[in-house]
Amino acid sequence: MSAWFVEIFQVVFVVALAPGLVGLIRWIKARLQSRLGAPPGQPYRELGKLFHKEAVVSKNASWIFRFAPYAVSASTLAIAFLVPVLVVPRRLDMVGDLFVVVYLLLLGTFWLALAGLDPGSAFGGMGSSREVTVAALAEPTTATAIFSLALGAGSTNLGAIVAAALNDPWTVLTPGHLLAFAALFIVAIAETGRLPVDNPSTHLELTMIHEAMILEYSGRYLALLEWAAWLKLFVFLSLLANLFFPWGIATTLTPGALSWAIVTLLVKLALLAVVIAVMETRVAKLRLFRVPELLTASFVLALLAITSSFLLR
Amino acid sequence: MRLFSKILSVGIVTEPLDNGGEEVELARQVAAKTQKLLGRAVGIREVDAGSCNGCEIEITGLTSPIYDLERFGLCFVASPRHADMLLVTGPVTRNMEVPLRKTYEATPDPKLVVAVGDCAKTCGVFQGSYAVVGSVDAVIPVDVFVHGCPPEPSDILRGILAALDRLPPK
Amino acid sequence: MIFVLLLLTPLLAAATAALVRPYRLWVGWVTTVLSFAPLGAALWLSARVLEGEVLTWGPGEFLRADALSALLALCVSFVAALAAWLGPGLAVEDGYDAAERRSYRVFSNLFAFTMLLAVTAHNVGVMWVAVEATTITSAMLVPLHVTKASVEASWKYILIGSVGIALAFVGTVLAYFDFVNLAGEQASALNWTSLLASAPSLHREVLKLAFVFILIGYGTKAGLAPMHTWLPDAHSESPSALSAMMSGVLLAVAIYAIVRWKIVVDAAVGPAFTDRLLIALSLLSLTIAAFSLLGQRNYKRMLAYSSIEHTGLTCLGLALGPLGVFAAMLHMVNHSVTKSMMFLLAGRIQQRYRSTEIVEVPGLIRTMPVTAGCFAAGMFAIAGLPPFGLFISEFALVRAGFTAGRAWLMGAVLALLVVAFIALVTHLNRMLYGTPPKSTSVGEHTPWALAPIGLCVVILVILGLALPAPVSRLLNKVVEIAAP
Amino acid sequence: MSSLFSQLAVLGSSLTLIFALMLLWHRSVDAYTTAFAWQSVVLAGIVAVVAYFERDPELYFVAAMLLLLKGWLIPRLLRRMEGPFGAEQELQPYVNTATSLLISGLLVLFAYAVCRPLVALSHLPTRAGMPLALGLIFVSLFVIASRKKALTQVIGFLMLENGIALLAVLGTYGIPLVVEIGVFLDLLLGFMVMQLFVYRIHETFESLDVEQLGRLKH
Amino acid sequence: MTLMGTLVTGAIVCYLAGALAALLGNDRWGRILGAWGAASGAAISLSLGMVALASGSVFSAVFDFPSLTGFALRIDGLSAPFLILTGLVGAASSVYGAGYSAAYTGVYSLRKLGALFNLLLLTLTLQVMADNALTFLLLWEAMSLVAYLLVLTEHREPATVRAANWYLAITHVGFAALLAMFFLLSAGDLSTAFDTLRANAPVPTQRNAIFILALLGFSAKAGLIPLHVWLPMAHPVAPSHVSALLSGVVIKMGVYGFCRIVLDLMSGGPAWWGGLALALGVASALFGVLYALMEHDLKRLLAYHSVENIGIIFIGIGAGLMFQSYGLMSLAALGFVAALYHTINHACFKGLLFLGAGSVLHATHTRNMEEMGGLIKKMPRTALMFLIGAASISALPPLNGFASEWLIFQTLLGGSHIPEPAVALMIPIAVALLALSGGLAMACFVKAFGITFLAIARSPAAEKAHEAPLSMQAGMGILGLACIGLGLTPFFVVPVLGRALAGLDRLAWETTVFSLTLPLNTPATFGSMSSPLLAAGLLILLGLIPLALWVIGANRRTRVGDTWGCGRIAQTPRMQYTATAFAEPLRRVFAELYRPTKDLSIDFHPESKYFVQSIEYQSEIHPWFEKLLYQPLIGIFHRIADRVRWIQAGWLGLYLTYMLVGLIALLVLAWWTP
Repeated sequence: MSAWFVEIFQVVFVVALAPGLVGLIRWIKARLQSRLGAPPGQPYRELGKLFHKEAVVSKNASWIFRFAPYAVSASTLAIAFLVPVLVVPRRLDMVGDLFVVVYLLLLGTFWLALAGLDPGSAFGGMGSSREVTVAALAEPTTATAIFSLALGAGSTNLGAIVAAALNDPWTVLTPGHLLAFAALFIVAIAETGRLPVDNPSTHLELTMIHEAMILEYSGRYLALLEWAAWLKLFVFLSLLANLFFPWGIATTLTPGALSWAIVTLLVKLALLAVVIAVMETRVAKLRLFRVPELLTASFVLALLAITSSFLLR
Repeated sequence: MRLFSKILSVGIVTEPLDNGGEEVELARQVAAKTQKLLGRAVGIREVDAGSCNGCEIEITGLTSPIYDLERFGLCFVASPRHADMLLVTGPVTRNMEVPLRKTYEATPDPKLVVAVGDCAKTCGVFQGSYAVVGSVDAVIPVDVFVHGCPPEPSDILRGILAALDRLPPK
Repeated sequence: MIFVLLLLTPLLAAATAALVRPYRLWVGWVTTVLSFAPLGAALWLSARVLEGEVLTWGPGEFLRADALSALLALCVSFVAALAAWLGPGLAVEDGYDAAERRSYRVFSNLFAFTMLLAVTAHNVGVMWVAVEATTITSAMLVPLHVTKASVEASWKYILIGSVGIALAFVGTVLAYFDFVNLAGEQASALNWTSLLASAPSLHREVLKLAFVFILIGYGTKAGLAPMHTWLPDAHSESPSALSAMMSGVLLAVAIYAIVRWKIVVDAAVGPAFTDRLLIALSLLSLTIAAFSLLGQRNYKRMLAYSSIEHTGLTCLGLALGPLGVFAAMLHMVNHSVTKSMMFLLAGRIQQRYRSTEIVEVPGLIRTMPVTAGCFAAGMFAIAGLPPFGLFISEFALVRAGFTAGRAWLMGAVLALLVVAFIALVTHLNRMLYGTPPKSTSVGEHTPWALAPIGLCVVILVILGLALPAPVSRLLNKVVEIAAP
Repeated sequence: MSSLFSQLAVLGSSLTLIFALMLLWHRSVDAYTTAFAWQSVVLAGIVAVVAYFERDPELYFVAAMLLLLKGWLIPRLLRRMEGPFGAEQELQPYVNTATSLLISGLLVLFAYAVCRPLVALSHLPTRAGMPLALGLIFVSLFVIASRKKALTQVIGFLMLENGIALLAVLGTYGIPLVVEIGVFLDLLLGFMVMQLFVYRIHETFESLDVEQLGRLKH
Repeated sequence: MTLMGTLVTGAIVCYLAGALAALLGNDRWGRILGAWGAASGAAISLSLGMVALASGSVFSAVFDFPSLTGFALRIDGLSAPFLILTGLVGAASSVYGAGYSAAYTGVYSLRKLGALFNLLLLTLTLQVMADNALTFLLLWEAMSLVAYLLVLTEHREPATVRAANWYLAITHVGFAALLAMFFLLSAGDLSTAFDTLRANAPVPTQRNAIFILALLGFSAKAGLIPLHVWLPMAHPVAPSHVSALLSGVVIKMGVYGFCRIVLDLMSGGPAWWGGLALALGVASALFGVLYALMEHDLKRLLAYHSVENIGIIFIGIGAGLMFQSYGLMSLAALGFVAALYHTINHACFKGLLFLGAGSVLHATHTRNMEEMGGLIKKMPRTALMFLIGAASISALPPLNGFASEWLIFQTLLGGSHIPEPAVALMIPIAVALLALSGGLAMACFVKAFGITFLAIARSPAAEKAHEAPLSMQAGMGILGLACIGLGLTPFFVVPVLGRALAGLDRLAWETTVFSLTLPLNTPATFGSMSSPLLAAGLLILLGLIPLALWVIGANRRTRVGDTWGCGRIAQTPRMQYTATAFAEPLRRVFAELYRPTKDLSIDFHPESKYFVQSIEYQSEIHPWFEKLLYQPLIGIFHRIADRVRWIQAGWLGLYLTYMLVGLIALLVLAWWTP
């Protein structure tokens, strides 16, 4: 099977399944709340509806507002290309490593935050302000966690890290690795706007982060942004899954390996979805000014991870 | 842990579909309609144009586990930009006239308006008050009125159904 | 002939001014023209000295001029000419009455004469007499306008100056005592050359004692701390032209006296001793001057403290070996030109703003743009910025220090220089910019008076960019004398 | 012979020092002038003694000059100044009398210490007076520093000059005549200028108290 | 004459001619010709650097002036990158300045401005060529002085004079340190050629002193914490094209000098050298951006970001030094290359941002962001350029800031090869803080761009804004292109810089191979990144998304309406989020550090306290360093000065006592001195 075909396939796979994952999380949450809930396929329907609605744009907004959805989704898609989801090693490993992924995330945040400010609405500004705050505070944790992973693998290349974990499965159980996982998990929560950092289903403007920024969007723009956000969640979760529990990921390009990879990935994601849903049911949203405490905690975890990696190396 | 044991013990309380009853029947129809017309995903923006909040209490009931609006693909959204339908309650007061109109303008097409409660239609006991402009349809085009003071959640669902019915096919 | 021109013309000028009554403006111009004669003589003298001559005159070689004398004579006569040109007594609107003008013309010329005599006298006793006489002649001029402040300043000046110089005489007597005890009494005993010739056999302990007194004595006139206290008062209260002469060359003449004695004492005791004393006093001067500059509120006093700082630097250079002596002498020349120019400019500013407080002279750059420009250039120069001569000499001085292995000392000096620099520049900017008071008129009133100032700036820049060969040769000859 | 010379020199030196110390316990300017005049006379006497023993005609001349100038002319001028400012007294010096005397004693001791190499080096019979001369210089300096009236300071300064002259005479039997004449001239001029300024101070400040001279600061 | 000799002469002639033209010409022609002189001189400087890099040859010349024998110039691999950045930023800001300075006509002296601008470029160009300490120091002082006078351009503003004072004071402290440093280094003889100095080996204690002095002296110029205070004062008040030069080039001379001394003349030192530089770099990076966040003066904000970026550069150098001391030469080279790369990049994007800020200032006559807004519609090209700059400085891929910051991250990761526990702790913290400052920089530039250019105008001035004239746009365009170009070509830039460094005599990494392959393969092979591919990918995706939308037949109707504000009557500028509000969460997070003072005053209606007439909220940040370091320091100095003032108490008796005491003291001292 052509290597390039696999690259494309991965992206299509990710893009296609991303709304489903969100739907799954929502469905599990509904069940946990003793509700029937919408079926897991609901996000696809929402996208379909949004694509067929008109878009209303504020008269104060500039081209930034219209361009941002494309920029955000492009950068998120680029991440989808770079993250190993099904196969390692990959051709695209050389294009970017884990740092590139992190900075692409920042690129998306940058555009989205600008778009939030563009129409001049107070909500948008508030959302942007909070979003960049959270993004900035999550940065050190991400970098430190990456560092600790890179220490183990000798590279910041995602493929190399996953491959290293595959070669020596026991590294996964080292304290450094586990702590780094915890740290990155918190970052993922923060970056993807899940509870307790942000409530994806809130209706109160004053408690919003991500939602506040896109409050002004409608129609296809909203669809793109929502999809990009879901994509981000999917990519983040599969990254977590593959970095720390790489079993099942394909190392050859045979159809069998690939299908096995798909299956294991889906299982891992489902497990993570359950974890997230349970957690979101369990905890309430934090006050905005307590979010830094959470992120600091994650930073400490990451630092501990790196220290133990150094010491136990 | 206690939370989880509670979740397990309660189970799903949403009224099952095969339970009969008017609401469920309605719901089924709504589900079918929304699927057809809006891809079975409708964002609802609630606008309180001056109600006594009785209607709001009932509307809130729609999101409870019992009625669980979400299972039909309906959900309340935070911005009219995200909405497909406006749920307007109460008589339109002077202060809420412009906001109501603005909300209507802010909602992208295609869109629906459901006016909930007697006040929305007749202004109820507030009729003739110096602070009241008039009924909702005096300000924005209304697709469906839902009667009742306040209407029951099932009535509201019926109203939504009626509105979806009126949506011109795309 | 040279000596006649050098010494008698000032006396002639003084006599003219004293005898013509009532005072007329032409007298001022005559004395001004006459003041160029010493300058010419000093130039001539320097030319002769550069050819390797040592000029002497009079019974028992009463006057003697070597390179060191020539250098000082040049400075003194230049500044004296400048002060004559820009001092009171030439124009109607200078704000002085006839008696004051005459007094200025008489005593400034006598002052110049005493300084020239001090640097050309062969006999260190006569040199002392001349230096003492500078105190008298200049003290007469400090309260040209009698005010409480100027009387106070002059009393402090004359008392401290006289006491100090008396102590220098104690030193002279002690050195003479030493000499007489070894070589017997003779008429030429206090002649500098005889002292130097017999120095190696002189008694060390006594000479050391003598040098302490001499350093304290002449150091008082030079403005070395802790004997500097008269200097800010006298410099700030006297007429600007006199301040220019005092700060520009009187200090240099006192340093000259110290150098003369240092040569003798070094020959007997070795340079380590004098170096240590000089370093101690100059470091104290630098410290006091730098921090006084920081809190200064009066720009003429600021200039005076800067003179203390530069005296300190010059004396420091003297203690740093031949390179240091070269730097010190260059520094002295640069300082003469700069500081006399600065005091003359300060006089212009004072005349316009009627105040010597820094905060009361804002917006200089708008009211008197050319004066402000020259003032800024001068301030940059005394703060030690390129492309002015003082930068080069300070640079050379620091270099001498590092070459002499005194890195820590130089570190301290650099730090103090930075403090002084910051103070000076801050004060300068406070004066240059801002909004001038409404009552202050705008424009340069007497532009012709800026010509000599411009000349000073040019000289400074030349000294900063390219040290002319004759100057450096003269300085090298001085170094040969002062640090053999 | 030589011991008599030496005795006389030391006696004279001690006398000059005592006259200087008189400045510290007297309060009236009149007394100061008298002390100075007597000190100058003693100084002239010492010079004359040296001239006699050394048979140096130059020194006779110097002695005469001293007597004329410092023993007669300057005290006369000083007395004339006392006319207008007679009431000015040294009432409250910066340092009180007892402390002043103590400090003076210390200064004289210090002078002895400093003079050790001088005395060791010299073989003149007058050498024993040199520390006293230096002591006189120090004490005069202290007087100038610690007294408040301009006139007192002038007298202190004149005593300082006396001390130097004494040092010169004791150490070297006088300095070369050229210098000596210059010094006299300077002294006279200097005194005149100081006198002028004393008048000016009195005119401007209506007092001779130098404490008033305190406006120029920092 | 060789090609390089011709170029050097050409550059000098151009600058001098430009200065002369500016001095002699009238307002209009002097301004234009002066700018031409500067621009052509800068272009020659740029080509000079490129020639030096491309040919790898060394230019060397000694000039003898009457007083100054041995004015020595030499161009080598280390000079070349700095020549390039001088040329780039110089050319752009001269072109820009031609239009920008027109606003000064009749207000401030254009002649002075034009002439000094040319002179500054001249000194900057020559500075990196200096081949002995004397030349270096003279040019250094000349450069500082010219820059000082340029800062003073708008001298009628009190803030300008204050800033100039600070600048001159700190730069002079630095100069004193450098003077001492060079004297120690050259054992007193400043005209010793650098080549001879390389061969000399000072004793270790002296080496340490030299290092400390060099760090002090050069960090004063570069604006490293704690000597950074002059930057946020001086950069805002200077004319914007001068600010661009100050921030883009002048402070880089500190980096250059540090590299010249520590990498070249005294190659190799103990590990703590690197550690110290690294720690200072990290502190600067973090504090710089933290204070930038709280700034609402657009140019001050940019100036604080210069502190941040200088910190990042010093992180690279410090890490490199540390590796060098442990013998990890290829990692050391990576660190130095990364630092140099970031130096050039920062020059480009900070130059661009200052020019952009200048255009905004030109259009609105205010530097206060709270009075801007909506400018993207009035001045779209400026906005685009500022956006490029903002994205670059926020290290967003695929622009140039990202490329160099990525390299610095890779360098730091190399720290894992050092077995010291101290290093093991230091490096991760450095990584984390660097990442934090990167994230905060992004936040800060969202604020800077968003509040300035987006939404609706917050003041009448902003409403009346207009696009900058063509010359100013051109100036920004040059740097904008440079940002993009440098971002896309790390595969080319990195090996070239590596070779340039390898050309230095004492560096032992000649063997290090910097491969020229398409992806940026670093020598340590820690990670890989290819910004051209990334850029291409992003562009393709940007094209594909609309295509996909078209394929699925998405609704393409767009209706323009009011901004949604919960149905309020009308939107006014006061309803927008302000810069203060935007930064508020971060201020609360870092409140311990900022220690803001709050002042809330509410005016109630006289009749009832339920009616509020006005609410005033004021909150101020006192920069920590000014409060805790400089103010006490200044306080101490002033206290000493006050004490010293009492020496001159106006009391004659006291003065005479000083003499007596001085005499006695010296007599005692003489006693003890042989």
